[in-house]
Amino acid sequence: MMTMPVDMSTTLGNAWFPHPIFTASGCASSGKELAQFFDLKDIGAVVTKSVMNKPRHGRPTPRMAETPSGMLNSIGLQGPGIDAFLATDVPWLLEQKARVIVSIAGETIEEYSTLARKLRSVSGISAVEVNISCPNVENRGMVFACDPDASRRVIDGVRKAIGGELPIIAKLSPDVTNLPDIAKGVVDAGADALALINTVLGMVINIDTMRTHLGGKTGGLSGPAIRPIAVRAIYQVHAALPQIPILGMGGVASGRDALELILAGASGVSVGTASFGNPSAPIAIQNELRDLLAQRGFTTLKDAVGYAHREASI
Amino acid sequence: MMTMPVDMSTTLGNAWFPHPIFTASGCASSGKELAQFFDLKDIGAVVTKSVMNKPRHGRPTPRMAETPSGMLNSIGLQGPGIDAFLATDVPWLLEQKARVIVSIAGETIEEYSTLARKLRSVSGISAVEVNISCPNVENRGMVFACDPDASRRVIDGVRKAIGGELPIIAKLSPDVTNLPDIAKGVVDAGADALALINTVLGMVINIDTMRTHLGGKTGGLSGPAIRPIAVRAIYQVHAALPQIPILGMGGVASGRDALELILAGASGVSVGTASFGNPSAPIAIQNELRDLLAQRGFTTLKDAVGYAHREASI
Amino acid sequence: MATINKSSAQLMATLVSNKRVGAYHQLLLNVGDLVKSCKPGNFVAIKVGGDSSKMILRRAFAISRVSDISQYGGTMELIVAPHGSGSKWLCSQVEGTEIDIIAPLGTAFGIPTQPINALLIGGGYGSAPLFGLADVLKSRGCKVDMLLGASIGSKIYAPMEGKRSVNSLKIYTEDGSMGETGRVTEPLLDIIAQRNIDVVYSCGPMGMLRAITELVADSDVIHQCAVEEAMACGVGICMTCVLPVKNDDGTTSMLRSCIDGPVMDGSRVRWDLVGKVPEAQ
Amino acid sequence: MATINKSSAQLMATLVSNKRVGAYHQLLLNVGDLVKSCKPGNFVAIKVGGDSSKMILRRAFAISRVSDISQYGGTMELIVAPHGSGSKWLCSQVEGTEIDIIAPLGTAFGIPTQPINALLIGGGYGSAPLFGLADVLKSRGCKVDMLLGASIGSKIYAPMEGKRSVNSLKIYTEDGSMGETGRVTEPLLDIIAQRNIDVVYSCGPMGMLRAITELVADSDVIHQCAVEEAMACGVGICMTCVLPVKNDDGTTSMLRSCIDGPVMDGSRVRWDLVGKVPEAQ
Ligand SMILES: Cc1cc2nc3c(=O)[nH]c(=O)nc-3n(C[C@H](O)[C@H](O)[C@H](O)COP(=O)(O)OP(=O)(O)OC[C@H]3O[C@@H](n4cnc5c(N)ncnc54)[C@H](O)[C@@H]3O)c2cc1C
Ligand SMILES: Cc1cc2nc3c(=O)[nH]c(=O)nc-3n(C[C@H](O)[C@H](O)[C@H](O)COP(=O)(O)OP(=O)(O)OC[C@H]3O[C@@H](n4cnc5c(N)ncnc54)[C@H](O)[C@@H]3O)c2cc1C
Ligand SMILES: Cc1cc2nc3c(=O)[nH]c(=O)nc-3n(C[C@H](O)[C@H](O)[C@H](O)COP(=O)(O)O)c2cc1C
Ligand SMILES: Cc1cc2nc3c(=O)[nH]c(=O)nc-3n(C[C@H](O)[C@H](O)[C@H](O)COP(=O)(O)O)c2cc1C
Ligand code: FES
Ligand code: FES
Repeated sequence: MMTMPVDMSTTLGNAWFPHPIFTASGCASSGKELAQFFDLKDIGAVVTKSVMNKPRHGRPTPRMAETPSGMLNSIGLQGPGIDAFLATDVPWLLEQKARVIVSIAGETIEEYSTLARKLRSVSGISAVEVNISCPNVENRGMVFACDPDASRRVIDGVRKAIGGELPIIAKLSPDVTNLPDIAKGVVDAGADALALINTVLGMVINIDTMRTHLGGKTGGLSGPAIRPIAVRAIYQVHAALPQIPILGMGGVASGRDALELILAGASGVSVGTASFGNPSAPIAIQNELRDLLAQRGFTTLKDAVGYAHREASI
Repeated sequence: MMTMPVDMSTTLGNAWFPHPIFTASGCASSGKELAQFFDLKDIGAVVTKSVMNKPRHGRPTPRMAETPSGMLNSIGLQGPGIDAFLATDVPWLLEQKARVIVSIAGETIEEYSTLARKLRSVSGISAVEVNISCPNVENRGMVFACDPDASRRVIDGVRKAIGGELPIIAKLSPDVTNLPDIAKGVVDAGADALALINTVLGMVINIDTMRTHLGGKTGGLSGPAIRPIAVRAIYQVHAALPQIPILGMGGVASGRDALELILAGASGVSVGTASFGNPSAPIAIQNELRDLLAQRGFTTLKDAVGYAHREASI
Repeated sequence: MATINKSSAQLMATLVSNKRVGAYHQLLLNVGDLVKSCKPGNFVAIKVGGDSSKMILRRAFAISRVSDISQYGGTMELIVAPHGSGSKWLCSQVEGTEIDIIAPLGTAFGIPTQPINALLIGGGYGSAPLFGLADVLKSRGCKVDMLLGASIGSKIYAPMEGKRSVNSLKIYTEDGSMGETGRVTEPLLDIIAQRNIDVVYSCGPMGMLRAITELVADSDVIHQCAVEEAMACGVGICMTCVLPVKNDDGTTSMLRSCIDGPVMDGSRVRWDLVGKVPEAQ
Repeated sequence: MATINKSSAQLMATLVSNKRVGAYHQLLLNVGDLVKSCKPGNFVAIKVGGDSSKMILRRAFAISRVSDISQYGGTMELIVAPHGSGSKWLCSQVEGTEIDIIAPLGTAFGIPTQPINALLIGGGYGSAPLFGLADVLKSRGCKVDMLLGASIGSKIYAPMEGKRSVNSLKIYTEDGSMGETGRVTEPLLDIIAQRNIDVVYSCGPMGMLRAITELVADSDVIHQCAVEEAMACGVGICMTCVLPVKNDDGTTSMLRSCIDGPVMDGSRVRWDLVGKVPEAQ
């Protein structure tokens, strides 16, 4: 079939990306591991695993359980700490000419600000993703993203520490009663874009040991099982905040799935769990997406963003 | 393998059931349709489709979309209204010697009370399940189950209208920030038991029409995809309210799955979506569950309820 | 005891043959004595994708015809279009595979007690159940004419043996690649008039069924159509497959096309409201 | 450019043979030139369940041995225990099926530059990679003894050809149904002393690897073990497969067993902390 070329570029805040598919935080480590399977610069950006201020061991094993069309993980933010990360991982990615979105996570509002301050001076980064689905040690371990006030304060702190340049993408949890409300709060506090959705809280019980299967008891549900939840979340938030770009994610495993999220309102799409089954998934999905857009007569990806919200013509 | 017989009986409030597997509301219509596939009196009870005060057409088609290991539905509570329901469906079920749990739904707190009053005089019913995952027309369509105060007031109204006899099972939605909180509220208001979980809000976009696939735009996600969410919800609520019996549901398709929910804290298990793929699923699951319990040395189902919460012996 | 689904059973049926026929696959399932309760218009619900499938719902297919005298014992024939992942899986199964089925389900075409003039209209794979129906009508002394339509010739299903049981067969394709160019609805009124048609039996896309209903609305012709709505359960317990149907008192009910259908009286279906909701009751 | 997974590729490999061997299935995959980069200890990650599977993660299997001279071209042998739904699916595939694999993955057993005395210990299907290893060690002039253990005889995997490449083979089963009754760890210290063992290579259940590590802890014997942790990705991107491993400075790191393993130095693994978390760093 003859199809027109499609302009696949996209923007998140003031960051421009030549391609619309991204890795998902925590599903690409820091990029090196995937470089054997595709050229990292051929996708929108590598979103790195959420990094904290200090090095961290994470949660005990077992850390994963496969579930129907999905999986639970409880990694617990194992990582080298921001200093080692900035010293080794970021320079390597930039050397590959990959675009980089750094994901940060903290246990206190102050930790997020500290991380932001350290990022401020690093050049070459495209954006910072603020993963606020972390337990707030100062408030009985309640996840920041489940508390409108705490969410807002995290983003406010990051905005102040990081200055006006680097776009802030606030990554939200779907485990809330009123997602558009949380979204509005973080946008008011200075987020330029939103990442939707983080994993859904779940649990598996091992029927042999008759105890919770994961070392950390609960885990985050990801993969195709949660895609309908992601589509709904993106649709709801895009309806409430049509000007705010969304980095969509949740169960995307094919170009068809990526298109679904884009029609719902995502400007870019992260591929997470699908990379575990197929390490070249991001690039394969990007190619499929291009074909699907072309078949539907789109000449630029941007025209498809949020298309499902338009009134159907009669 | 030689195994001991297992006492499979269970209780929800003061209602006793000889068997622990139930149909799920909305997934067995009013029972007649399944009678060809198994004897309705051989399972714990038939939980009937949520009935409203007046007859109702429900939502436009398409009303369903299959999703990976799950499905979305948007039926919109189509039904004959409580009067026709009590006149024809309940007597038929009682004639079959099936136990009956009537599920009710309303758009106002007053409607729930009206339904409860009508039920009060009906004999032979084992319990009433109050489905509070309905839009509250008096409060901008916000789902009752997502609002702690509205949830409490619905149950309070039902308790007062129905008197002290019939056990009230409050059915909760997982789409909330703090499920144990909602659970505590409805228990304080007079619920004897809790049904967990209703469907998870989701959406599918048809990539051909490029619009939402369901006539009602959003739909409820059910099936194996959501089982890890159900297990987590049951575990959380059982931990917070260990005395309150839970009717567990969400993605149960085998005896193994039913056991998982029971270990997490469910006293009984409803089978919903699995009946669509296999109309004799409830009875098949019940038989598998009995074998699994026997293999693990349980002589009564009750001993397995919430077992995953016990400290592992070393 | 059961009043609904009362002759249906769930069983494992052996796939005894799988042949490509044009754009479709003709599948033959060994279902034993079950053939005795299958009537033209009934459908079968099939589990797809195997044991570890992410597809959790059955797929519905019209029973094209049953036979009690084949070399395999009682067999059921299906005509399946490889459409999405479930039907493609089914079409890719090899002979010998055990297929999990529930059948027969739904209503059947009404068979007249008098020898009448019948016109059978099929769109695409919708012709499948019409050949079995033609056999029954013929055996009752009816005159049976048939009209088949599709977008392209490969989507016309009209087996050799089938042609024997009809008095005439006319084929229409939109691209003219087989038979006449056009749609089955074009010659409809002429044929009805010329051949004194009493009953139209139809099966095919909803748009075709609606058009036929509208064309025969002002006549005495009875229109029995087999509708096709997305079904989650096929046995009446999920309420996803509903259609707006007129009651005697003029009100409209949302009826389940799996148990109150698929065969319905075309003049009762409120085609204008399909995909909408009637005014509040 | 890539430094991690650097010789691995994703490809469709034809299953050329599937034979039951005791409790296991011996699978032979045609992988072409890929055999050249496979080393004893490496593993393969396999997609299971077909196109519409609800299983979204690959399954890891040790590469038992590769051959470049078989009638099928380059082949890779796997020994698979039908355990859960994924491995059972794999064991049920018929010859000719195309299997989606990523290989070779992970670290390999270290091969000494000197001819040493090696003891290879396998538990259950853990013996699979040891025969390929034995070939390589033999070709380097090493003396190779082997100890295999399992709960029951049918879980001992010890192919005829394999036995040729070892100087001695001793089998232990817990129920005594094959070889001696007992566990491989019982005769271990005696054998090490009698045969002047320099290096122990092991593969099997984590409990066995731990017990071996503890037994040789006070000796000069080097212990290379292939660990087995639940893996979601197999390529280093998910962090689910971690093990606590001692660093030179005495601290402990959670290392990925898919890229820093599966072959690890047994004395470095903090077996006491497996399933726990080290003190905060
Ligand atoms: C009473 C009845 C009789 C039918 N007879 C035939 C027949 O004889 N031959 C034939 O080829 N097809 C027939 N169909 C259509 C057939 O059921 C669908 O093509 C099939 O379900 C599509 O499944 P899929 O997995 O291939 O497609 P997908 O699009 O992947 O299916 C996704 C979901 O939507 C449902 N769905 C999608 N399209 C349809 C549809 N057209 N009708 C009902 N459900 C749908 C599926 O059941 C499934 O749950 C019939 C449908 C009904 C209701
Ligand atoms: C490096 C390595 C080498 C292995 N070599 C072999 C081999 O040569 N032969 C063999 O039979 N098996 C081997 N295994 C174990 C094999 O991976 C598991 O038996 C298999 O993954 C189980 O999948 P399932 O679907 O059958 O079971 P399920 O229990 O249904 O699997 C559910 C999930 O848990 C994971 N899982 C379950 N058990 C294990 C396990 N023991 N190890 C890792 N992941 C697990 C699966 O990958 C899957 O994601 C090896 C494992 C690893 C990590
Ligand atoms: C193993 C694993 C680790 C993850 N780690 C992180 C993380 O560190 N930070 C974060 O913001 N999200 C993390 N996520 C969430 C993903 O980025 C993504 O939001 C989610 O998995 C949904 O997308 P998917 O279904 O494509 O995986 C993790 C997910 C998985 C499966
Ligand atoms: C088609 C359909 C209709 C449903 N209708 C109702 C209903 O009327 N009332 C109710 O409380 N729950 C209803 N539910 C929710 C189920 O009772 C159950 O809580 C949910 O589907 C999760 O269980 P499952 O995964 O086993 O289906 C419905 C679910 C489905 C799939
Ligand atoms: S398909 Fe479920 S009621 Fe008709
Ligand atoms: S299995 Fe994913 S990092 Fe090792």
